Amino acid sequence: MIGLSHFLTLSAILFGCGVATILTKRNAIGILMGVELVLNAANVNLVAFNRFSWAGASVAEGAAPAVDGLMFAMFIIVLAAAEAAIALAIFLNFYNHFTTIDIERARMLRG
Amino acid sequence: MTIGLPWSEVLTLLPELCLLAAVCVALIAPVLPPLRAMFRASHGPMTALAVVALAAALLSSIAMLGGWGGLSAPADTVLHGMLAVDPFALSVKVIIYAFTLLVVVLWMSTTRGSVRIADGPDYISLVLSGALGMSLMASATNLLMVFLAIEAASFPSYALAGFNKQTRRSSEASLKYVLIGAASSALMLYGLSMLYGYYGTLDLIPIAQRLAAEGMSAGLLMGVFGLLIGIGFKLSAVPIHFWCPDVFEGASIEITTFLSVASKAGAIALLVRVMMTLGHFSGEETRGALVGIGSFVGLVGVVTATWGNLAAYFQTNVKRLLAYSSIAHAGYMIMLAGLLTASMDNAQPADLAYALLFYLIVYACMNLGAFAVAAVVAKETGSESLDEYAGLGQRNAFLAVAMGCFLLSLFGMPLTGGFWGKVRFGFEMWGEGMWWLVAALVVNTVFSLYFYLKPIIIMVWKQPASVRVMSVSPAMYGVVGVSLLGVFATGLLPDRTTAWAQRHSAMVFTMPSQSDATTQAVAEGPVSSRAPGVAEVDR
Amino acid sequence: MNELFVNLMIFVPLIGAAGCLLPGSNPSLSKMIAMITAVVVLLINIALAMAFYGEAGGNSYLPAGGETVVRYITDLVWIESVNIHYLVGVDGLSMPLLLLTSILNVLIIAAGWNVEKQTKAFMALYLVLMFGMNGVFLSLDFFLFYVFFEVSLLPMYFLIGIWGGPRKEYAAIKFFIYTLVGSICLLMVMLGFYFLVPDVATGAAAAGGKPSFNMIALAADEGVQQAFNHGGQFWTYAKWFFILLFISFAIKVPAVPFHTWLPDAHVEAPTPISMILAGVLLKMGGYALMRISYPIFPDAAKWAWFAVAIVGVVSIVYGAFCAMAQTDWKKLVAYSSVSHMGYVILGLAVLTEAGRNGAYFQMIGHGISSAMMFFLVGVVYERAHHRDLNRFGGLWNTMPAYTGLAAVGFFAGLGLPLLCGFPGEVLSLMGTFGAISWIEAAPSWVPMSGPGAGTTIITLGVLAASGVILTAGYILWMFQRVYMGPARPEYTYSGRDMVNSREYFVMAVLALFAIILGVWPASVLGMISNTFNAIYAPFSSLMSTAGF
Amino acid sequence: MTSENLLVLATALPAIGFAIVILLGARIANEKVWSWFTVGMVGASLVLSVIAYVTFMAGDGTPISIAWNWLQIGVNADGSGRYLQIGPYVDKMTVLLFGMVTIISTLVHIYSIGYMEGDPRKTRFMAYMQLFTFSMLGIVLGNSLLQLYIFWELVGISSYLLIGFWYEKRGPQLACKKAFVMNRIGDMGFAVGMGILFFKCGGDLVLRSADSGHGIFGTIIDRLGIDPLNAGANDWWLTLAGIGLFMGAMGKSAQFPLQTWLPDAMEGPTPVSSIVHSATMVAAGVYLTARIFPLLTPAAHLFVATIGLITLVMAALIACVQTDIKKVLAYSTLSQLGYMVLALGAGSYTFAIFHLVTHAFFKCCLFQCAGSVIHAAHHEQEMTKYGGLLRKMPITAACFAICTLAIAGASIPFTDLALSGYYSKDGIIAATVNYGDALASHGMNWGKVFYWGPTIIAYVTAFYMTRAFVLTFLGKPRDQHLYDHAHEVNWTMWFPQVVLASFAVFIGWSVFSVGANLHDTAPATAQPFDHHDLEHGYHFVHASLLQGFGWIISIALGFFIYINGFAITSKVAAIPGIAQIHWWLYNKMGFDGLYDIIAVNIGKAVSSILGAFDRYVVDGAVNGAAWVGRELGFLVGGFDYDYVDGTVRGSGRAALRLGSILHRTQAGNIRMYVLILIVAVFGGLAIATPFALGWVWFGLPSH
Repeated sequence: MIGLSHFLTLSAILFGCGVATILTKRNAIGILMGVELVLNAANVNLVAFNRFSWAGASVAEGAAPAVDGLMFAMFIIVLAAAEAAIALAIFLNFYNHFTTIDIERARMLRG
Repeated sequence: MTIGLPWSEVLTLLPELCLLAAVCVALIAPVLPPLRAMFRASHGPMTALAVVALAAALLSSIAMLGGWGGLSAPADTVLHGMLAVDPFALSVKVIIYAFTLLVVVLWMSTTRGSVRIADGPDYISLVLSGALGMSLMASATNLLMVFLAIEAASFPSYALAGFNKQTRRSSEASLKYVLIGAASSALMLYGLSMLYGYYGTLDLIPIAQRLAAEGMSAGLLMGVFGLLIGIGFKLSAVPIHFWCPDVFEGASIEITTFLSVASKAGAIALLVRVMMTLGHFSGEETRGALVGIGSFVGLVGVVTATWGNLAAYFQTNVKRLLAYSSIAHAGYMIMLAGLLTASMDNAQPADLAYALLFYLIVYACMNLGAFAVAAVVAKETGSESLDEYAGLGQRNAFLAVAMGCFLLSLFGMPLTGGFWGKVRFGFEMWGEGMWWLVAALVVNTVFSLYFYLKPIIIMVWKQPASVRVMSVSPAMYGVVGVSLLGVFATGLLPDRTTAWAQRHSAMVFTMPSQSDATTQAVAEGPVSSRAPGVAEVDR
Repeated sequence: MNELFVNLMIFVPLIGAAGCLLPGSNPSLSKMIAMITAVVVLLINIALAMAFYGEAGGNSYLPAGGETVVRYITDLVWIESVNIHYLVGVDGLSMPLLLLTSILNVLIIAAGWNVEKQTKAFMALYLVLMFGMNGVFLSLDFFLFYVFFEVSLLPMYFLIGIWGGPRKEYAAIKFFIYTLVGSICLLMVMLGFYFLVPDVATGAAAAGGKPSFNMIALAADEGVQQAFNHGGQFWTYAKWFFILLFISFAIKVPAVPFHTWLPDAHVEAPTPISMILAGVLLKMGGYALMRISYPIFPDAAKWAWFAVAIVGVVSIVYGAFCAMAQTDWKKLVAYSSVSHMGYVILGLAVLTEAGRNGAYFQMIGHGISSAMMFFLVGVVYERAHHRDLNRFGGLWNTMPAYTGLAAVGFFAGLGLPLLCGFPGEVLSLMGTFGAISWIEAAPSWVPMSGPGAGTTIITLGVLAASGVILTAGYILWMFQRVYMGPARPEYTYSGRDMVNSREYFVMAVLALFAIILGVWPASVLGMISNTFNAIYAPFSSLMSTAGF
Repeated sequence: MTSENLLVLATALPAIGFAIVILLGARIANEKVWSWFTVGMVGASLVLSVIAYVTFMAGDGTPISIAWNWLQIGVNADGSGRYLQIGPYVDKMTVLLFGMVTIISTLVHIYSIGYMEGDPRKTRFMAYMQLFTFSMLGIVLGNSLLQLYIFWELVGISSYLLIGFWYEKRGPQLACKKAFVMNRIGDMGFAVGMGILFFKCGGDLVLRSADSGHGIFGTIIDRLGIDPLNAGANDWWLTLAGIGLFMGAMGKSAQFPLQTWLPDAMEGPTPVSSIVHSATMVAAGVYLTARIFPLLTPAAHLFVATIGLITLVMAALIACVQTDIKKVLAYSTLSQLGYMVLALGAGSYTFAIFHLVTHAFFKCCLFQCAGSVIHAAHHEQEMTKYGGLLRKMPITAACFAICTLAIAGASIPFTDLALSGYYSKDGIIAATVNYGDALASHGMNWGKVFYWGPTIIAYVTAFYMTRAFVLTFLGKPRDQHLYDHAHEVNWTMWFPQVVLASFAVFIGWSVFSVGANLHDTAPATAQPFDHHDLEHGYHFVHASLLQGFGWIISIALGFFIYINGFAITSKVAAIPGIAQIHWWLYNKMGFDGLYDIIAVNIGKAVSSILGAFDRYVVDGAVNGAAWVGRELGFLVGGFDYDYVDGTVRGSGRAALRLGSILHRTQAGNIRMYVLILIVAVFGGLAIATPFALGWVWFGLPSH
């Protein structure tokens, strides 16, 4: 039986992959993808918690199933898209100036 | 399942609605054929729109604070516990709106040239929506709302940091900003999901209650920590501060000004709300955990302030210098926020919030003033280097004296508002027995002297390349004058401001009652309202 | 009327400063405005002094129980939330220093008459400084005092930094940072007052249980004393506060080892600013010790007497040795200030009436003599453009009248009787010996108490007295190198380079005061004695057993 | 007018004269007018003093002490002030010394007119002399230790100004400084002694007679119940106070080991030497010791006597080999002062002061004669260049001769008729005999040195004075050029000499009862004055000095050795052994060199070490703290911005390497930023855990 712990493990693996991607990529889009992985780890967490821990609790009380976690996940997905849009626009702008999106090149501002 | 929308509560969001309306107008109006020509002609109409919207938001917040025109601050959280429109939040909003208003004036009178007229509507809508997000941060009492507010404040900021598409620095700044912002928000979300997993609710108040009742565990800590990371990013707390100097340097100066105060005001309000709520519900059993969190936050504040002050030593760019200064000031404020739960017997932590409000007012005044002078100098000389301040006293004595006053106020010289801000902090820290925070405050003040004096030294002693008199527009005199007035009004006669802050530092810690929700034809109360012990929380 | 005068003393300089900065004023007008302001303040001060000492009882005014010696009080609530008052007034402790300040102001503006660079700003800053100095001596609220203490700091910083010598920035920053560290110590004490005073203070003195910064009330209040000494533990609050205050004021005085800002500041400062720095600003430290530290923390003062006395003695001897090592004339005079102010610290430390009187007189006397010495150096420096003692010689022949006045000034610094340097030194020395009695009889927590007190005190006294030898050594060596020897052509001045009547005026007035104070020391001591008696009531039981 | 008012006026007159002359300067009159003006002022003082003398002596001789409040030390409970007081104190000694000082001062003023002829700063010189006279009279008039101290310093400064009068030359520059500083060493002791008495006597430093119940003596003897002569171990402070005060006297009277300034002080103009450094100021130490006589404990007495003995022996020996005429006289002065101090130590208050008076006249005269010779010899002071001047300067030679006899203690054998020095000096020796024998009777046999010493030195005194006289006035001229130009001085110079010489002859005669009058002021514990009471001592004197032949032997010896100049002595001085002693004595026993090493060099070394310490360590610590702060900022922040101090520059680079990791933190690299962020998140979690779980807590319980 697949339970909460499996999902949490999955999310932990996703989180680790995401962090590793953020840390290792030089390409800005790569980093963005790492961020998305971490976000999805959070999503998995939220949905899994909702399903396994809390939805049942309210059902047991005779109420409709709680959907807080699911709602949160929805918002995260939407906002992640918006974030990607802004980030990509910024990367484009960066590319216009530096003809690359290698973040190692972004070293004018320092000190 | 339907969730009812309590319309009377929506009215409490009047300031935000004003901004929202203005954003919509700014986005739609310029494409309407009858108005297109007008908006193409100059920045004037757009600026006017922004000013009107901000003024309306400001007035409505003030009205709600003062109970004018039938408006009032509700006694509970609103919108099913999503937002708290309490005096504290409203006060922070007043600060944010007034400040944004002045920033718009500053932009209009100095750096508007960097924004093409065609981009004006986008620019204004970004600024206004940024202000909207920041004001939501001040109100958020639900983790989902916290997340939304932070992102709502961040996205426009990312765009604004890179708004000046012509400069490489600007693009680099926005790149750094967005990447670090995205990473930190992702980390925050992971933490928030943990919190949800523990408590099954996203509302802060029940979370605080449960935490007080059940105590802390290492896993839960990850959740709290994630929340702190999200806020810390906006506050540029060490070690998530790296974006701050780079973005401040790269972005246009009015954006820097905006970010340095409004964004931090929202973030510190959020932090204070979180800490206060935790502190408010603490029980005897779990005091230790809260004290631990508070001490940790205080420690972060100390490190942030120290880092900011020391790193500012070698800056030669005025915006960078002020960026580090703002990091340091964020550090002081974080120190006080930590105090909210750090003390063993904080019987009335609400008494402490007024010190923060006071500080925010002063900080807004002096930072606005310093940036305004910097903007004028940058406009006149075309450079943001500190060397351009050489002989400023001879080029424009008013600017030089004003800049001196702002810097000394930032340092904390008596007779200026900055002094009272720090003294209030000191009073409260000492009063809570947190002597090490007092010591850190004092030591940091001493550290900071050096770099605040440096521009003064340059202004007074360095021989300028040219002694051409700097001309300043009346509007800028107005902005600088208002800031100066603020600095000295809070410095010479701090009583009025203190009293104002004390009157308006109250927060609500109650969820909307079941009956309120049912009158709005709600089938079920919000999820969070089922949390135990809600009804008798206010002690 | 007199209340108005007190306030005018503070605010007239500010009006003058604004006048100097008015767009229409030119350099010469600003000088006139500054001079008129200084003279007006002096006249107000004289009127105030005449009223104060002429009033019923006048000099022999002794307060009844609970009544304060301070008169012409203006008490306005300034910052209600912290109960800070705008509380100003005069008593015998502030009056002589005020008079000294007012007199020096006139002379210093005369001395700065030839400032060419940015005259308007110079005069305006000087007037702001005057505002700060008068405020320090008149304020009776601790916070107000602190504010004026700071206010006097900033103009000084710019006056040194803009009109100073080659290393002016270094000196100015050093001055600023040092005194600022002192202010921060002060601030911490203020924080402590804020929390401790309301806890236990009862009755009117503590203003209905609210925190009070009223220095007079704090000193008199029993509850406050209990609060500061609470707990029975060794490190009472009073001790911490006393130490913090002492550091703060010792920096200002300056006492070794907090003195190193002084030589630099003096060397780089322009002559008029050196004069006011040595003449008045150093006195703010001593004044503050007398006004705040000792009356409010009598027990801590007794506990700390030995350490403070050591600081005083070390300052005397160490300052004198350092002065002897200098080849820069101004630096020599600067170190002599360290040495001379050591007598102030010593006189205060020993907690005897004679010591206290000596310390106070020394402040006034040193105010005159050091200002004069710096002016004497400045007169030559303006002509010779260097201050290297080894390159001078023969000035007695080329500038005989100037040298005559110089002899008065430097011999006053040397502590020659019948000049202003002597009474202070001898009184604080006598006071030091006088301390034997109370220390012998003191409880065991007082350091060095018991039968061995005599040896300790005599050792201290001998060390302090040895200062007179060193002082004679460096002053006379300097006098020899500068004034004696055959006339030299490079120091022979004629025409416009001759010492002018403005300079003679300044020197002559200072010399006159040096002689008056030396011949008639009661002029100052009579002004302060009753105030001391009242303010130092906490020590009086201590002293009565000793017969002093 | 009562005598104290007269004396106050007499004291004030020279001060007024000084002020007038200095303030008006040469502007309104020439130096001649000013000179006679100053003579007039001091002459008026003299007249007033004489009137006061007569008035006082006509009275019953009760001392008058008037105390004026001067220096407030505190407030009594009733609001009245407590003061240190000053004011006039008049007894027979005061009026006598007033007469002496004013007479000598007047004569020296007159003498100076001639001596300083042609000096461009003559007016200033006369003004200084006025200042000195004022200060000296102030000492004599003083009723309290404080007043003594005040004028003590003032005579010091007048002495400084006068010695350094010819400040163009290096010698006077150094000598005046040395004089003042060495005096200050003594003054330090004075101040300490005063301080000890101050606290023991309840702040009252006024000298009043013991039976009045007030003042120092009254307090100590009556109130504290301590008899100085029987002071016990608990009263060690009294001994200390006495020795401290006596240190002041040692400085002023140039007693061993503070004697070296006096010979150097001869660099001043000779009139200065004649009044300041022989007759009056240096005797002030003796005067002070006499005034505090009742306070001296036996231990202090012994200390005083020892110092006096050492000084008188040492100075006399050195005087024997000096060739500078003023130096001879200076050492002679030292030696005579040693006699007085020894007398005080031995308890003979009267003879000490008596000798002070007689010595003042003949020594002043000797110096004036020497000055005349120097004047005539165009400022040549070396006796090696003199010889045979008797023929050229008969008056001067006669005066010198009389005074030489006086100092030698000459008397007509087997009679009691003699010159003044005989009375006082023989009295001193007689008193020391009593003292030495008293010591011996307490088992201290070495105490006899206290009378053998002065007795032998009495011979030596006559010898070296004869030597000076013979070398100067007799024999063949050793410098023909000098001799040819020598001439008798004008009347302003010889007239004072003659007056002084006549005083030197008769001032000791009992008909003038100087000694008897002085003895009336003596404290009860002092040794007697009467011959009969000192019978034992006088027996010894008469025996040892061969009933008055002692001076004849010495004088004859001196005459025969030196009549041919240095012919004999140069041979003797070449003998190995003696040569070294001669060299040692000639170089003043090496004290100058010793002090140069000990005091001056070490003092300068200490000051330069402390100066450097201040510069580099104390200040360096401050700069170092600033440096640390800046380096910290550098590590955290970024590029070095060098402002406060250039010293940082070099070390900045080293710090760069050290802090490269932290430095790189803000290197603009996003990956680094993110890395730090992530690391901090996990690290922060690790740190935060113990806090949050309540394991660690930083706060203090609030009170």
